[in-house]
This record gives sequence, C-alpha cells and structure tokens, in this order.
Amino acid sequence: MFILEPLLETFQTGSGFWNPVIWVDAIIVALLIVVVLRGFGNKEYKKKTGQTQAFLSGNPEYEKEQMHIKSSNIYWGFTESLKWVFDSLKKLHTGNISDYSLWFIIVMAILFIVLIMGENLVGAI
Amino acid sequence: MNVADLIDLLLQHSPALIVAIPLLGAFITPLISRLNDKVRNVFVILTLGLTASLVFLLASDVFSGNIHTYIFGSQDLALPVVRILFEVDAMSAFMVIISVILSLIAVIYSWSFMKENTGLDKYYTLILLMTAGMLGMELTGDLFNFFVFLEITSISSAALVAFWTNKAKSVEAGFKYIVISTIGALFILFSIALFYGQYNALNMAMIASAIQYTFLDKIALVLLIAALAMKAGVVPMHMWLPDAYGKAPSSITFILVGATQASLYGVFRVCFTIYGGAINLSSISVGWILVIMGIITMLLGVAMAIIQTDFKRLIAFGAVAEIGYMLLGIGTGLVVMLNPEMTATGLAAMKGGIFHIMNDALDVGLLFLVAGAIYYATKETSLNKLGGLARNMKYTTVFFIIGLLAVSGMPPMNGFASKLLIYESTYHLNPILSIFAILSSIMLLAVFVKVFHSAFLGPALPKFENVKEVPKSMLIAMGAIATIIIIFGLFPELIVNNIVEPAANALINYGDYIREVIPSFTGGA
Amino acid sequence: MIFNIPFIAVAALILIGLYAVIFKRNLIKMVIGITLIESGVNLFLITLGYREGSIAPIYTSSPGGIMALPVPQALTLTSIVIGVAVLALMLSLVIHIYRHYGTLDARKIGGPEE
Amino acid sequence: MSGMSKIVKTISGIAFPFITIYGLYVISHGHLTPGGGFQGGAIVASGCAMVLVSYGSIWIMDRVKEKNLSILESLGAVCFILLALLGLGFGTVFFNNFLVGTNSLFGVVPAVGSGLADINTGGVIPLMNFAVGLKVIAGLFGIVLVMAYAIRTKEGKK
Repeated sequence: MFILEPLLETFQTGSGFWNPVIWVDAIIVALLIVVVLRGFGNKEYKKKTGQTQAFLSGNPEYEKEQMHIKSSNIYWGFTESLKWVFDSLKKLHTGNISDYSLWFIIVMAILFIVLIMGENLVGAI
Repeated sequence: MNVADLIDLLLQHSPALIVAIPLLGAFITPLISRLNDKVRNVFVILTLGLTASLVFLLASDVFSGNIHTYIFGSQDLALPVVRILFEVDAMSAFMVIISVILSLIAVIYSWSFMKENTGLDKYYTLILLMTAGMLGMELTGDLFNFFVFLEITSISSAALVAFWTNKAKSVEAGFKYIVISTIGALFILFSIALFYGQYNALNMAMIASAIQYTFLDKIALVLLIAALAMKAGVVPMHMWLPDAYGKAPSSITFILVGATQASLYGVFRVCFTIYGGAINLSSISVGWILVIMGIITMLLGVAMAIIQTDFKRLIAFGAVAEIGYMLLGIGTGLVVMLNPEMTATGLAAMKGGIFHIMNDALDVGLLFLVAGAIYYATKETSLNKLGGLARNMKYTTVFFIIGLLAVSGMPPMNGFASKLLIYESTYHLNPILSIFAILSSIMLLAVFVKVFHSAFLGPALPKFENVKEVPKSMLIAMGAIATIIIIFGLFPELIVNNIVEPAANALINYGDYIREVIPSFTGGA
Repeated sequence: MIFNIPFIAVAALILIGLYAVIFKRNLIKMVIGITLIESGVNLFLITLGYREGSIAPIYTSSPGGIMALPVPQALTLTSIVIGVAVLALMLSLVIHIYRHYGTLDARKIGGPEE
Repeated sequence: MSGMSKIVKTISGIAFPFITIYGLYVISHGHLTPGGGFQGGAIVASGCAMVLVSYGSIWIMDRVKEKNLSILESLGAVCFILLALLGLGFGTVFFNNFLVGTNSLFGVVPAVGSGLADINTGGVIPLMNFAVGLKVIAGLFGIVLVMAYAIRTKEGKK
C-alpha cells in the first residue's frame, strides 16, 4: 500500500519550510532553460584544430599527466595565508598515544571546573 | 498458534533476540566457515538480515508510542529494578535501526572487498560481536550492562581496526583505539560505582528517579560525559578517530561510524534521562558544554580536513565535524529545555540533531565505502597520486557525488534537511552559533569538492589505465545507501514525523522512560 | 580513618596508572598502567560492597550476621574478565607493533602523519 | 621457544593433573562456592600455560592445534547462548532458569538453612558454568599458544 500524500507534505522547520520536491522541480526547469540557451550557441566548433588547445598565456601546453593539480596544491592561497592556524593544528596531532590520554585528562579537568566550581561560584554571587 | 500470536511473541522477546541472534551467529561462524566460504558469507548476511527484520518489527511498535521493557531470567516480572533489563524507547529504537543497517550493508560490502584476505572467519565473528555490542549498548536499561556492551564493542572493533596486521599503521591505530577505549570505559565503570554507592542501583530508570545531583553525582557526570565524548570523537579528544578510521578496512570504518554514534547516544542518554531529574539544576550548564563542544568539534574537524591528503583520513576529519552538528543540535535542545517560550525551538533543534545522526551515518558511511572502492580498484589512498578515475569508475563517481552533496548539506539531499533545522533553531538561541554551523558546512563542501577534483577529475593517468569498476556486491552496498540518502532527501517530512520526532520526544519527556520501570515516579512532564 | 585506607589506595592506583599511561614511553609500561587503573576501579567496587565485620555472601553456609554485598563482587568479576580480554588484545597488538617497528618507544612509533 | 630443564618438565608434569582437577572442581562447584566457569577455566588454562612454558611451544604445537581450540571455544559460547535461548523456549524469557524445580538434571531445590547444598542443584547455572569453563579453557590457552607462536617466529627471524 503506497500512500502518496504524506510524501508530498511540506517540511516545517519551526520558523520556515522546506520542500525538496519543489526544489527538484525548480532544478529541472533551470536545466531546461540551460539546454535552450545552449541551443543558441555557435556551431562552428572544429575538432583537432587550434581551437581545442588550452591557452596558457602563450606558454607551451604541458603533458596531460602534469596538468592535473595535486590535492595538496588545491586551496594553496587559503592554506598559505592561514599557515599559522594549520601549523599549530598539525602540531596538536602528534600521533602519540600519551598525548591523546593527556587531552582526556585535560578535558575532564575543564569539565570538572566548569560544572562544580562554576556552579559554586554562581551560588556565591 | 496462528501468525498474529507468533508475531506478538516475537515482538515481546525481540529486545533479547536482537542481541542474542548476532551473538549466537558470531560463535557459529567459525564452525560454519570450515565448510565453505560462500556458505559462511550467506550465513552472516542471513543472521544480520534476521536481526534487521526483528529490529524493524520492534521499532515499528515502539514508534507508535509503546516503551518495551524486557527483564532477563525471571518468570514473574516482579522486582524489575534488581534484575538486568532492556528498555527500548523511541530514541533507542532509532539508534538500533542505524546500527543494524550499517552492519548489514558492511557485510554485503565485505563479500568482495575482503575476498583476498585470510582469516575471514575471525573477521566475520568480530563483525557480528561488534554488532551485538552496539545493539546492546543502545537497547539496555542497565548502566553496568551498558559498560559491558561498550567493552564488547571496543574490543572487537579494535581487533578489526588492526585486522590488516601486515600494515604497521593499522596495528598502531588499533592499539591507540583499544587504549583510549579502555581508559574511557574504566572511568565509566568508576562513575557507575559512584552511582551504586549512593543509590544502590544500576538500573538507569532507578538512578534517574532517585538522583539528587550531589557532589558525587557531579563527578560522575563529568566522568561519563568526558569518557563517552572521547569515544564519540569530540575535539580535542578526537585524535584516535582519524587514525582508526583511516587505517581500518573500509567496511570496518563504515561500522565504526555506528559505534561512535552509539557512544554519542550514551552521552544523550546520560544528560537527558539519568540526569533528567536534576535537569533544573544542571541543564543550562551541561547544555552549553555540549554546544561549545559541538562548535569546537565542527570547526577543528573541517580545518584539519582541508589540509589532509590521505583519502580516508580526510573523510574521517569530515566525520569529526559532522559529530559537532549532532552535539550542537541536541545541546541547544538541552539549553532551552526548561524555557517554556522556546519549546518549539528546542524541539526543532532536537529533531535536527537526531535526524543528523542518521544522515551522518549514511553520508559519511557512503563516502567511506567509495574510498574503499577506490582503494580496492587502485590500491592507492593518497589523493596526490589519484586522478581521472571518473573515466573508469562511473557508478562509484555517481555515488561519490551523492555522498558529497549530502555530507556538505546541499539541497535537496538529506543532509540539508537536518542542517536547516539546526541552523534555524540555533539562530534563535544565539545567531553566532548558526553562523559557525553554516561556515563549517561551506568548508565541508570545499573539502569534498577538493577530493572530487583530485580523485575523479583531471586527465586519465597512465598508471590507472587498467582500473575497472568494483565488483557487484560493493556496488549493491553503495547503491543501497545512495538510494536511502535520496529517499530521505526527497521526503524528509516522512522521516522526521514518523521516526525522528518520537525519538526527540522520548529524550525530552524523560519521565515516561522512568515511569515504565518505576510507576510511582512523578515529574519529567 | 582506617576505613578510608582502601579509598586512598584506589586514588593512588588510578593516579599511578594515569601517570604511567601519560608519561611512560614504553608501550608495555603503558599497558601496565592501564591494568593499574583497572585494579583501582575494581578495588573501589569491592570496597563499596564491604560493611564492617561482614562475612562472605554464601547463603547456605552462613553462620548469621551481616554479609558483604555480593553485587559489586559480581561486577568486579565481570570487569576482571573484560580486563583479561583487553589485556590479551593489547599485548598481542604490542607484539605486532614490535615486529613492525623494532621498538616499543611510543614517541618513535607514533609520529605525526601527513 | 624450546623446553626447559628435565627437573622443570618432571615437576610440571606431576603438578599438571592436580591443577586440572582443581580447576574442574572449581568449575563444577561454581553454583555452590565462590568460583565458577571463568575462574576454574583460568586455573586449567594456567596449568596448560605452565606445560607450554616448561615443555616449549614446539612440543605443544605438535600436539595441540590452535584451530581445534578455537572450535572448542566457539562450542562453549554456542552452548551458553543456546541454554539461554532454551529458557525462552521452555519457560518464559531469555536466560530463564527452566530446569530448577524439575528434580531432573541439576533441578533439585536446595534445602533452606545452613550447610552446603547438594551439587545436584542450581538448574541451568552449573550447565552454563560448564559451557563458560570450556570456552575459557580453550580461549585462554589459545591466546597463550598464539602468543608463544608469535614470539617463536620472531626468534626464528633473528
């Protein structure tokens, strides 16, 4: 037994709504518009001519295998400008099991201070 | 005896059978694997399939509003508080569904993925033991029993993380995992002893009804939250998680997602049910602790994910970030729980957090399965060496795109629905929280677009010329998860109303859980 | 005061165990530290169940009088059994680690990962 | 690992039966006195480990196969869970003690009062103790055997 109605209900989030079916419809409409626009395009494309080659500011094109950007180079600017953040984060991950246990004790101590000392302080005030 | 009676009987005994069947199957597996490998694989899949059908039978009844209790070993059901008992409310049922789906699909995936390994009888035995442990953790109503199942889960999963013993890093990750789990579990046992010393009870409902929030209770709360959060991979105690996730076989990583979430379930059960009676004393501070933990977890998780170059380690940091969302949603629910003006916000936040548990298991799990498929096909995990695989592995690419969109919360996937709930409800609590949540979601998208670019796009590399699509069983497993993701994404209302909302209400109305065992308890609306 | 000695022993055992886990480099010593924590927790459970002047809780041969609480003893036993399994697993992993790295120094085997 | 001196071999050969008997006693009286399947099993397994150390792992591994031990271990666990499931089948719930009061196998209800009870009491508890004992003997001995094997291959490499 397949009931369609509950599937099509709109998803209420408390202060708004979200209906993926409408969203999918909108995507399909947008794709249709794209296809129509693409139909207006120029059909003078010729294969195996200079049109297919990449233009790298006049520099010669590299081999295909060397064109692939390695994953550590992606977001290079972002990681380079925030180098101090990532370097300090990397330093945290020592891979040493003793440090892992030490973090557990530290978190336990912080929780202890917040939950026990903190409430006593609030009570005193 | 007709069919309806039989189903009633099965329903009544299902909490025990759900744990007993994988446990029995685990010890029959080594006997059966002497016969034939294929027979053993079929047997394991059938065992988990039977468990899954019992889980769905039980869950369908629990979601309609009944809380099931199962008392072990007594003919008359008198004196429930001194016996070991299982108590299943909607939250437990929700978690059990996730765990059993993960295990079932991991076993189907392993059929081809682990084919070339030896010692597979032990592998399947440990998988079934781990499943039994996870299910037990989520079903039990007894704190000591919770500890026992937690240890069963961690021992078997640590052994599975180190299953590829010829790899130094795998063994090392397994050792780290077992050390961390054992220390955490021992502190949990210590807090259980603190409870037992004060209230003479091990039963969660009994402790919850008697709790006074004394000094010792506060210590127990600190120990429980810290230890369970460590097992769930909360920053800054998450460092074992990328090691273990990254070095385990992919099918095991897939179940490990469920094991960490079972620990997360432990955090919620402790905060809401056991300390529910002390809620007016502790809810604000404990709730804020969870919220802040969640924010730190998601920000640090994505920040570390951006700079990773190992495929599975990167996804593991993504999984750390996802855990932050669950903590944020449910912590928000705990903060506003006593504020009558914000009941709707609290419920929405809880729904978002709980729905995200399931979405995280499916999305991150799918990405791990894809990572395993790529490892199976190319024997390569470093993203710097991969490239152009979309040409050879079409189905895997499609599954990766689905997982990518879902995990970064792009509409119309399921991740978006739960994240939308979390954004909106945390905005009501404090706009800065939702800004952090959206920011880390954007960064997650950036992280996985990077993975997509470096592994699947780009020119065809000569060393991957002969790479073929992975075998059928792995495709079936990935396809099943992808299908569930799309269904959940297209019809979130169906899932939220029927499964998530009862679970959220079960956590909020903790009194019902206690009254099922101690009828005289008053309180907990 | 005399009755507090077991609790002091519990605290000492757990702290020594944590010290060994955090500050010792040798993996075997870390495993020993974990078993020390475990003994501390087990001792805590046992101590909770003891009442002054009580006897072993064997129902049929009781001469009368108060008995020690049997439940914590059952819990301890379960915890010991789990401890054996954990210990065996940890030691076998240590054997494997030693085979791969040729050392048991925690700082040498870990190493930050790219 | 090769064997130790003849004195050690002889003494451990004499002690081994006594240790085994004592372990089996602890297993079978688990429902009456302190002890039970795990404790007795650990005693028997430590006796086996003593023989392993004194006679050397090569000698033992010719006679005992780790595979057979793991089958015994599985059998013990399967028996335990099947007994628990029988409680569901005969009685009312999982882990139900369905044998007690039947006056058949271990089914006698002990007399109330002081004094040790008969061994023929306890229902399924002694049977479960046997299953656990089998599992623990096989499991612990298997662990020791595998570890000895691992050490031997390490020595072989050198």
